[in-house]
Amino acid sequence: MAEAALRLEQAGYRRSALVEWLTTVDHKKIGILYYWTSIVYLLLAGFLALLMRIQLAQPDMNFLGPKTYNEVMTMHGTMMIFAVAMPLNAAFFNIAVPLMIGARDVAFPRLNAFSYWSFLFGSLLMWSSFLFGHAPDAGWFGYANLSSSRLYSAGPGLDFWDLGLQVLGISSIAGALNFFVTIVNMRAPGMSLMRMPVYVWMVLVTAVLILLAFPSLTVGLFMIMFDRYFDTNFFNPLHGGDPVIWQHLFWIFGHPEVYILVLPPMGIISEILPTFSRKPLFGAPFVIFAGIAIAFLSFFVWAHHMFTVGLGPVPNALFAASTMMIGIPTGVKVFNWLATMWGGSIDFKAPMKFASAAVWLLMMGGVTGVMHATVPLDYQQQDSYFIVAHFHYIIFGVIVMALLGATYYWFPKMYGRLLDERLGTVHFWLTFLAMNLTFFPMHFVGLDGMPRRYFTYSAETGWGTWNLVITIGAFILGLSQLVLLVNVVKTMRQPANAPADPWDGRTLEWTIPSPPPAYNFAVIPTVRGRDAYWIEKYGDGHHTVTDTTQRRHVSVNRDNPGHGLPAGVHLPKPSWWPMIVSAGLTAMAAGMIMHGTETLGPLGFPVVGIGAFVVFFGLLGWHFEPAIEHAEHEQAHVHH
Amino acid sequence: MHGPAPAHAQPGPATWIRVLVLLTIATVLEVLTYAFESTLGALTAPILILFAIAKFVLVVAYYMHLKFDNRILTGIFAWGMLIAISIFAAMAALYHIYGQPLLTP
Amino acid sequence: MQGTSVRWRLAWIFPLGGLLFTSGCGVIGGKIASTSDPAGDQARHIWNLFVVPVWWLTVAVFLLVTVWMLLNIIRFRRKPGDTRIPPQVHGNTRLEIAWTLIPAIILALIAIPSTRLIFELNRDPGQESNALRVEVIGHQWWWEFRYPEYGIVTAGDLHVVVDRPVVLTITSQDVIHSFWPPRLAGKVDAIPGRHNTMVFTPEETGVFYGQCAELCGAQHAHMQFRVVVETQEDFDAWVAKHQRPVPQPAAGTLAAQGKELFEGSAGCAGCHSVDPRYDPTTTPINKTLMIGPNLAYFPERHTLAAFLPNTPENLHQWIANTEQVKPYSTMAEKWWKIRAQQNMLLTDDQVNAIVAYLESLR
Amino acid sequence: MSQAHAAASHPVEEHTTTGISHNRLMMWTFLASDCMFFGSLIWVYFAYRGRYFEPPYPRDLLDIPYTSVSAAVLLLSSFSIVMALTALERADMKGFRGWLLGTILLGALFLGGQYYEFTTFYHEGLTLTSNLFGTTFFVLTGFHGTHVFIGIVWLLVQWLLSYFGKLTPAHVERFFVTTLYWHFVDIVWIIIFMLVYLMPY
Ligand code: HEA
Ligand code: HEA
Ligand code: HEC
Ligand code: CUA
Ligand SMILES: [Cu+2]
Repeated sequence: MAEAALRLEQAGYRRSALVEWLTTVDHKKIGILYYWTSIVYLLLAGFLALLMRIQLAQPDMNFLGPKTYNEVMTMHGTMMIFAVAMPLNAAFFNIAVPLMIGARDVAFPRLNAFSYWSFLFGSLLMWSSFLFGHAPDAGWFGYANLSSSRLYSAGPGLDFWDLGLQVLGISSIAGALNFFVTIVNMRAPGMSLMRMPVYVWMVLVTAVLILLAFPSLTVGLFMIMFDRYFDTNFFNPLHGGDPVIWQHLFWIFGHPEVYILVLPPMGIISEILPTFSRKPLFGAPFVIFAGIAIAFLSFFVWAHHMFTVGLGPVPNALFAASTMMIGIPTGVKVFNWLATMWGGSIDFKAPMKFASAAVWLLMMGGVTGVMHATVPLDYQQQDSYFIVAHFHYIIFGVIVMALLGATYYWFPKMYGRLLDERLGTVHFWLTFLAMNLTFFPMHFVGLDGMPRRYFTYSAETGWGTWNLVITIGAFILGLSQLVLLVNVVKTMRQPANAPADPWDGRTLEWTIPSPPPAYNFAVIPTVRGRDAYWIEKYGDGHHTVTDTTQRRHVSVNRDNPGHGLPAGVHLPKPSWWPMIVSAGLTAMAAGMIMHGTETLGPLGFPVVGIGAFVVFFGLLGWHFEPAIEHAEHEQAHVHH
Repeated sequence: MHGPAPAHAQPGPATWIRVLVLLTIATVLEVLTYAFESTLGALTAPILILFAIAKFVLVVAYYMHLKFDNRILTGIFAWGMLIAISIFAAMAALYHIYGQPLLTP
Repeated sequence: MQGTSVRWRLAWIFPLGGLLFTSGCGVIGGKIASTSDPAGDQARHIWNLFVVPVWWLTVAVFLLVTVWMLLNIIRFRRKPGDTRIPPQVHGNTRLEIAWTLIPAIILALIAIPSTRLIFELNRDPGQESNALRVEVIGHQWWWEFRYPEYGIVTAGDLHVVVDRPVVLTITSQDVIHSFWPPRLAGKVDAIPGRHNTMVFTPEETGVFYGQCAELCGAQHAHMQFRVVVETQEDFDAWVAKHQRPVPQPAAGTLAAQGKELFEGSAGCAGCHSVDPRYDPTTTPINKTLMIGPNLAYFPERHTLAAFLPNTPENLHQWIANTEQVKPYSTMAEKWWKIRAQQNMLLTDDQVNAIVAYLESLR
Repeated sequence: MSQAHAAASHPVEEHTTTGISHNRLMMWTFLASDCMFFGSLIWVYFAYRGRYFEPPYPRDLLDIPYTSVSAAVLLLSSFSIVMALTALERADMKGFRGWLLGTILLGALFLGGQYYEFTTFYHEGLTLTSNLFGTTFFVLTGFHGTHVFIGIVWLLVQWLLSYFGKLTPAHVERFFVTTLYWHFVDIVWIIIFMLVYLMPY
């Protein structure tokens, strides 16, 4: 805080804390904004899941109507993917990546803020659909022509979905560009690609996936928008349009998307396991190449979501083969992680519990993935609860678990405090047991023929028993998350006295204080190997010491206390423009939604126009505003 | 090979004009190919594609400086193109080789 | 401290043991929609492939990862105060290759029989075989079945012959649906503008449950059908019956009143036909016959409005209270609600008459 | 678009790992991503190619000589912008402004041509809704036109800035990045021209 105040003073600004958060371009703060926004959304979207679970607890329940159920289901899926899993990942990109590569910030700090605000506004736009009584209801992949024709989805629900996703997509692409450039261009001296921490690698790969996958979604969403607003024929069978085109566009995006979600958590696992096992990641180059292989393959498997569409036996067989191939690099990762633990000295602190459970759960969700890839089996499993089981095992089991692990792991770097270990243990066990209780029986009802997206079912189907179990599990799971909140509240009341390196870490973020000063590194470190910090502490592979007591005391990269910014450090200036441009963009989307309604229709295009105007002048303002303090000003201060 | 070459080590207007001439010739030939479609028959499509690729490469390599710039940039762009083209090819196969006929409205 | 860590170790065993136990104890099956209880060749082939090799290979992978993880947890847990740094093993290329190859082999063991089955399941027995050909058309939210060979059309119940292959040509009139009779076969999407085929041979007589498996709007969950698998004789009788017009109610009966209402002021005939016959040459699969399901011989169907048991009471409810029984359905939106607005809902007596009429269509 | 603008920050002595400026790296990465954008549009156009059940059909509408000229105009603009870049590198501000203005005018000419083409087609009965050709054609070429439009606005801003000393030879890297975008829009048209206009049915 002291540095921040100093920095502001130096820049000639005096701003309140609120203004500081609104205008921040500091990756650490943006990371925290991302983090809490997505955690709130996790609770909200989880709350929607609980509503669904009440409705499905027993046959013929009458809690949510069919339409409401579909809205709740669609918003649960859409928000969990786009407003929880993706931004929660982005939170840790921001919190950890610049620190791990020894950088003072990301390449484009204001663009980073723009990504956050677009995410916030885009997701709020989508959530607001509930307020207008028309939430999207065509499922998270909004299959055309149910989604693309006002005949089958009247009202603005799908417009909220379509345009909200466009805004979120822009946010993701901007973020991916930023992190791609940051990682390629801002590594500390000596950090060659093969010395980069595996997490950073996975973020890099993820950025590439986002950049190449999202445009396909953007195009598809535009087509749905044109069909809905201008009566085009993209998905209109009456003029020869083929709704299956949307499925291709969506899954060309959608399949890489699931790896966009899971690769960074895999990177997190690859950081946590070595740290708590006191061993380097086993076969790190293999793990990295496996990540790249998964990313590459993921572009050529999309039709495995479409096995029942009738593409023909040859395409089905080819896509099945390419899909199964993904199991091989994923297996490499799993086995390397197990081998990392093997022979280690494993300290099962909370992050480690979450990470090792995630490894096991990845296997659990992965093997059912291979079953879906077996086309004939998928004829039975597609769109059944077996699929729901598969992806919750991975999405909750790997992504959410690993990100919860990351929360415990990097909390010192966020707030300078360590979360309570005992509560962490309780949180882990409740979550782990409840998630299995919730999602495992879904395999049973799935094999017993229960289709997904059913708002109810009759007693004669015999699905009632397991559904009750699932519902009970879901409630326990939901309540377990409150333990985390309690833990955070409790911890935040304690002084921020976490050591710089609480876990005996291996990478650069542990060389600087917790929380790091505004400029991260007073002196940019020089990197001599993948486990850059570990090597400094305990020597490289050949001269390793055998006991932590023999640790070499490399001085923690402390800042020069009380003297403000270290000489020569330029910090980016806070800025309103990113938020203004995002607001303009969101206004354009909102105007488009209004255009589709009866009551606000005439206002629609004017609002779009105003939004475009704001975007244009916002960009101009952005352009003219100096990104950092003027050099002379800076100089004067430093020579003070 | 080229190393991190700064933007300055580039050829000047003479090269730009030469490239422009080549681009113009290619365009003229393209349109001619189109005009003689009936004579060329099945050759038309490959010829057209060839000319388009030639023009594409000229602009990218010279006007966009990829030839003189850091190889990383070529790699990035080539991967984007590669993925886009492979998906395009897969889609073409799905729709034109394996696709069953759609119903006529 | 010691206590916690022991508990930690043991606790792993409960979920794992529990999961293995439950999955081993036949918690699935014996239900009307269970895929583990096949009654048709396609479902049987699929289930067999699921059990051997997929399930057993999965168990192998499961055990490998689980046991290794448990060993890691138990053997290499750090003792309190242990400051030892274990040997810094960076990798082992031979092991890496091994665990690249082993999954590849496992996957090949799955892929080979799977690919064979893909082609087998997609084989059309050919025009000259004795296969029964039926057109399946999805509507929001009911299924229409046309028999072009016999020129008959029905809804809700698909009649097929035991041990005789059926070739279904599947499409949709509005949005995408998916046709899924779990005990007989997998699912095939019904897509407007496309036609898909499904081939299977039912192997047991009986009435089998089927449902829509692709989200198709509000009442997606209420889009069931039944597959009636019967002997050739029963099927022939069924066809013969449907090639005849429905019986006329005797004059003066309640049913006759119902007929008048049905064709007249109640406005049913605008959307429903009671003639089971149609002309396949003028109405190919993607041309609509009627907005609503064909009601010929309606009392013989198993479901009403694609989810309710077909009883006269439910029928009464349906006509009197369409909006409550199946909100958002076309009949509720385009008939019941409009009549409700105009205060033209049928009286109880009128509904009784119509029910009597429909019940007479046997 | 917006990202591209964001790239235009003030010149900073930046040290980068690869020696490539952040802006240049980002623009190339963005263009790689844009390949997928146009790739998707183009394959949808192709998947529907020939599935046109109602007139007007492309063969009755497309005017190849006309479009050849506008394709040449766009190619020419690529040349003029690279000349502008060279002028800027040589600190020849007059030449820079001239070539840049030329580029803007060529771009505008192209857009005007497209406007004329669209209205002609419209009068001959081709609309967004008339058939799949109308739908896919207008959307594909329209998105390209939008890219051109954004490019023109961007160039115009830079042209104006050059009069206020906000775009000087010191900003050559920033202008270079703009030219990348502009060339990309041109090469996309090379592909569209070949696939949509010239490719036989
Ligand atoms: C982030 C999440 C994520 C991840 C990582 C995966 C990973 C995989 N997924 Fe999953 N998937 C989803 C999220 C994810 N999926 C979602 C959300 C859906 C539903 C979308 C919707 O319809 O709404 C879905 C649906 C889905 C389908 C479509 C089903 C259908 O709708 O019909 C298929 C089909 O092939 C599939 C396959 C796979 C495979 C083969 C993997 C593989 O990558 C898994 C690889 C991992 C392993 C195999 C385990 C570890 C390996 C070993 C221990 C080695 C030894 C193992 C073997 C030899 C088997 N997935
Ligand atoms: C990140 C992704 C993610 C996550 C974490 C989850 C988490 C959960 N999901 Fe989700 N789910 C999806 C992604 C995800 N899901 C997707 C993509 C679909 C497909 C949608 C579609 O078909 O289109 C889906 C579909 C889906 C279905 C199928 C619906 C259907 O097909 O009809 C079900 C059914 O049980 C379900 C249940 C759950 C449950 C019980 C959880 C639990 O983990 C949730 C646990 C709960 C909490 C963590 C919240 C705690 C909250 C409180 C304690 C209350 C606080 C109160 C307030 C804030 C007011 N999900
Ligand atoms: C606007 C068109 C329309 C009108 C008018 C209409 N119906 Fe329907 N009807 C439908 C549709 C559509 C369905 C299928 C609804 C569903 O299952 O979602 C249906 C279903 C039914 C069913 C169940 C059929 C089955 O296969 O399960 C019966 C019985 C029925 N209607 C009777 C009537 C009667 C009696 C009237 C007049 C009093 C009537 N309908 C008027 C459209 C209509
Ligand atoms: Cu029809 Cu779901
Ligand atoms: Cu997938």
